[in-house]
Amino acid sequence: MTDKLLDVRDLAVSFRTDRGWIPAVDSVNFTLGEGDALGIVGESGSGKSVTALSLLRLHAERNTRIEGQVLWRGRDVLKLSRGQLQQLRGSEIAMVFQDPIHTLNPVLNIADQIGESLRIHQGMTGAAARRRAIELLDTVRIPDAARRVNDYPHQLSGGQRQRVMIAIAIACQPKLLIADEPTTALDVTVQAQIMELLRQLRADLGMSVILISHDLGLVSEFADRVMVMYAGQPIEMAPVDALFDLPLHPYSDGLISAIPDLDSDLDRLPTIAGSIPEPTRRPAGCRFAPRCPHQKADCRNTVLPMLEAGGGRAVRCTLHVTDKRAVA
Amino acid sequence: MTDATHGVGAATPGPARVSTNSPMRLALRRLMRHRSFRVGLVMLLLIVLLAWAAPWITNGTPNATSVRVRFTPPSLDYPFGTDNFGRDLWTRVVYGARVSLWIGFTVALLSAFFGGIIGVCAAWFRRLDSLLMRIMDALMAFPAILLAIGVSAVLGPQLSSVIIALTSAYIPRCARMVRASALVIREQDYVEAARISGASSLRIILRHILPNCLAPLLVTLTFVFAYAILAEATLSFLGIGTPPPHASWGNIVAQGRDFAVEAWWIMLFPGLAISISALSINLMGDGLRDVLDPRLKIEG
Amino acid sequence: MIKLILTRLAQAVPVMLIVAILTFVLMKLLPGDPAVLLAGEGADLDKVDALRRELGLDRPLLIQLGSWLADLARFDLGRSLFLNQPVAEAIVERLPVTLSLAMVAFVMTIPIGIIMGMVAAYWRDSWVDTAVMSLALVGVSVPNFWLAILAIILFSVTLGWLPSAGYVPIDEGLWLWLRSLIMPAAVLALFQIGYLARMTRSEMLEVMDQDYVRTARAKGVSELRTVAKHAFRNALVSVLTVSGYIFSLLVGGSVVIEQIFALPGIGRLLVQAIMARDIPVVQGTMLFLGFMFVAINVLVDIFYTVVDPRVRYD
Amino acid sequence: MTETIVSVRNLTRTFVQGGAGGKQLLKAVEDVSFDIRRGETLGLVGESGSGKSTIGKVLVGALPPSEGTVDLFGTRITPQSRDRAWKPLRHRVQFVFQDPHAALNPRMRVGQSIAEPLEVKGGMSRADRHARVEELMELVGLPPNFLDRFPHEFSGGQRQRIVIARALALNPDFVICDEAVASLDVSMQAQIINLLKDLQDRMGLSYLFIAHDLAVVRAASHRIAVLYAGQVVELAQRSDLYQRPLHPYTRALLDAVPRARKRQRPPVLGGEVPSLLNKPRGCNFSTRCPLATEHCRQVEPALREVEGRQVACHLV
Repeated sequence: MTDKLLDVRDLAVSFRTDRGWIPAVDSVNFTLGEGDALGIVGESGSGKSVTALSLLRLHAERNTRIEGQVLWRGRDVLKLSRGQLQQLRGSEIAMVFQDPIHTLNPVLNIADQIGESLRIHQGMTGAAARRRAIELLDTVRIPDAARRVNDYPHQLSGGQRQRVMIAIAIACQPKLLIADEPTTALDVTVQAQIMELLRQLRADLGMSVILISHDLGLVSEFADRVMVMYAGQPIEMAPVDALFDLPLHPYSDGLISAIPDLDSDLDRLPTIAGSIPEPTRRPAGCRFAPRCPHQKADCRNTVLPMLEAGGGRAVRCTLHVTDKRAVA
Repeated sequence: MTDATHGVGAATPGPARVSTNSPMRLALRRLMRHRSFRVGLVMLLLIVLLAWAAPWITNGTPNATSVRVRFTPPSLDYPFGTDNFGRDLWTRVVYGARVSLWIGFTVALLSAFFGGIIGVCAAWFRRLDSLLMRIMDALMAFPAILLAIGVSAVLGPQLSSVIIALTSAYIPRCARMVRASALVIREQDYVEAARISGASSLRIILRHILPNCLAPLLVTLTFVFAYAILAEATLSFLGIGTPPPHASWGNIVAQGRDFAVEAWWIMLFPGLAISISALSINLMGDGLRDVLDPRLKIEG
Repeated sequence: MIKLILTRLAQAVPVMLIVAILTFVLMKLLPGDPAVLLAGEGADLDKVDALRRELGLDRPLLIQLGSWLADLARFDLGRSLFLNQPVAEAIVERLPVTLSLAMVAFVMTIPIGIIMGMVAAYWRDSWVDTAVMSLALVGVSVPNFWLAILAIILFSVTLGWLPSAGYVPIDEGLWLWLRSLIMPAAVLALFQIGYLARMTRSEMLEVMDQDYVRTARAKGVSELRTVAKHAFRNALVSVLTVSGYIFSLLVGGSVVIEQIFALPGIGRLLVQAIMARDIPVVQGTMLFLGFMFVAINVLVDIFYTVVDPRVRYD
Repeated sequence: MTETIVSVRNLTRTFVQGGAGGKQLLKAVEDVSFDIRRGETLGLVGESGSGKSTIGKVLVGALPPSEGTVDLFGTRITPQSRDRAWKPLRHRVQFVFQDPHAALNPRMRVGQSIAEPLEVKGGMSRADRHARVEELMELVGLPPNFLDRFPHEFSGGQRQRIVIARALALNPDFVICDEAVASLDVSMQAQIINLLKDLQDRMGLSYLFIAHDLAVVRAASHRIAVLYAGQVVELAQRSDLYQRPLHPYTRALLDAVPRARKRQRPPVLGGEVPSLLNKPRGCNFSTRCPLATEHCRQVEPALREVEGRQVACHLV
């Protein structure tokens, strides 16, 4: 790995509710190099989206507490002033969200919404930003860009809206693109189109990508490394192929086998018993212990760090790890 | 049960107990934590308490005149002073609370009741919808106070006509609110499920639509309560509301208006009473809306 | 879009008809026989009967309604029983006063209400929010007739800055006109300012929770611009809808305010007519106001169509 | 061969689109036919706008058909059928919704929700109903003492179990599952699919399993119909369909599913589903089909029997 672009250390996020602070995510550590593609996978409540939004401090500030460090090229994003943060957002780090129906402003036209970041970050004039917006629409393959640029979001299909969202994100050629469930609201064939587009843009622009998804298959087709999250913590980090060859954490294992297979006629699917614990009722030790088929006596009360597992892998479980060393 | 238990451990059987976490209870608990709701509630309770205790804390005769003590400024004997007939204003304002709160509350309740029925019917029986809603539109075309003035003029100055006038002004507002909620609820899957099971319209309305409309209706009702107190006072002030000699805050102000400079206390205290009551109920309404239905938009 | 506007206009017709019928029925229920009232106390029965025939009150109700509606179509609202002039004329004479009052109040309400709401939303949950919203709450809780009297005592009697009553037409000088209206309009506006501020705030808070506001932030748009452009443009649609409604409320509220400040407007006309049981005037005034409100609603709807691209292009 | 319990023939469902402006007819479902046998699961797979949910709604009586007929247990439903025709069918056909959160009345205890169909049908004492509800809770794998709780106290997977319990209350023969696992997490999905299969084995249920996820449909169904723009393009046994898809759309759909360690990345299907208001003249898929010929663009292919399955394509 070359230079560290992003280095997240002990990130923890909690939200204020009317019953006090509730922890959403903790003990998140990972790094990202230039040109890397990292996938973050987890089920609902795993904290994957919370993690993603924290990288740019996009949670409502009033009722969010973020601890730890998010080092972007050495500078801690969590300590930046508002102005510095705004300079970073959209220019160096950009984001694509789920559900393009709600992520585009319904009363502004496409030209305005794409052009805005160009005007802010690159000081473009209205006319220049508009010309660039048309080019960007071309780049994300929206036909008839010169005309569509005047459209409003509701005039576009779901797939097209997500393309516009991507155009907005890549407008300033960011170094890092964070894509949070970018295709979840879309049909399978459109999903394939969008992922293909992201793949090409990543190659063309040389940007790093963090792809967040609940779909392990989707992530595995796109990312080099995968971080699996469960109940607010990363529990396994591994290169994609290695993860599928031998998942080290029982949860990763269960998750992979629970995905219905497209290639065989199974009559009963393997399952993980029980359900994900609520953030307020997470077990003290290993959070997966109550559902784990391999649980041992001390699992429920031992708090484990991520353990070094060789081959660039780390796991929060002792099952397959002999030499118990925490990741540095 | 003080702390709330959310979610249930999956297949592990829980303790054999009846759940106490009904949505209503949860809402109530959150309500009690809501600052402005608590403040409003305490204020209103205090006013209600005073009104209830009127015979014991006042001289008990709001209409007793006494020429000797006309225009007495506030003093220990007469905390709010006396008016041009020498009537004790403290007594009149406290008894006035009975009239104002009673009218306001009755109006709110009746409007919510009839508005609720009309709203649910319009939402469920689609054929009635456009007729009912055009009538409501026509009534809504008039600002509430104007409609109330018109109806009140027709019915003459009596307590009941004030109630009818204000109720007819607020029914359309409640109806619109309930209809909007009911239209959303009727599209919910649980209504579809009931229909698939062959449930009758009446059953669906009573068991599914109405209970789920209650929250927005309650919020609306609270605001109508506050508006109605203001509107009753306005009508009484204009001389087409609560008829004298009933002490109503509005007509005490009207009466004090002519002596506003020399005997400012006559109009000051009832006006404050109106403001404080409306304020406390509005505070409660804000709390209810925040907890029950934050997206609700109230039309005044 | 033109089609949509025409549809809205067409929908307004039945509402207006219902308003007209409602007004008619209401007035028929009014106690007191106009003929008796007009003939005066102790007039003999023949004279009353003659008057009744003259006024057409002996005909069946439906016929009366029909002829009333027919008159309406010719803008004929009948004659006042006491003012010795046609009702329409009486209304037109007083209309400028009421409209002036409502307009001045409206011009105060809209910017102040919106700015208060936005300020509170921007500094949500801070002391600024609490302060601004407390003011707004007081605005919607204090009865305006009471406030009017307090204002007169303070500004007219004690300080002597503003006239306590009366209306000066605009052609006698813009300043004099404004001076005669500023206090009544401010008192009238207070409730609506509070209402609009509360509504703008909750609308803004709702919009600021939307995903597209997060998108704007993720683009690096400054907080102020996010609120002023992305959030406010969306909130504006509902705020505008409410504005028309607020104008109606201001006209309605002028009934009370005109009474206190002795402004010779429609509201005062109405209250006096009610007191005197001048049925044609009550009927005519209510109807006129009703039509005006329906018209305002239609205008708002059409405006809404123009402002919201989601409606505009469909 | 077991008896056929559901038989759909030439089902068409149109909707009127647009209000004051020009009214347009939208054909959500066009000329669809299929059978379902006792104890069988028919999967209905398609993307948004394929008409799959509309078919489910017609089969449960929430929407009347515009054209064509539906035979359920020998009762024929036609476009002219009134609500009354459904009366004897109500307890035999039930429905499981996509979003278990919206499918349960938040103000009713789950026990009441499950008991509702029993109450509506009547003829059962309160005690019997209670016993039946407990039995149903157990059947779907929930502790019976949970029945006094409210929906918000359950997780998504548990709520879906409750919805299933309610659907089974009247001992139906046929259950329509409309995206029943789509809103659930992977681990919950597998649990619910297994539950549905267990119930099928035990009670001899037939399912219409509507979903957009091909892998889920494969796991849940015996036979599968692929829908595109309101029409069936291919209907086959599951192993046939997945191992050797014949219709180019089926193939594209399978290729588009992301999965781990795919050997090579198949070409991505371009374009989007045509507007149902403005369908192409020939084959609906011709605008996106990599193999489309001029013939395809001009002439609509009929659904025909090929190698023991049905396909609507000129090219097979």
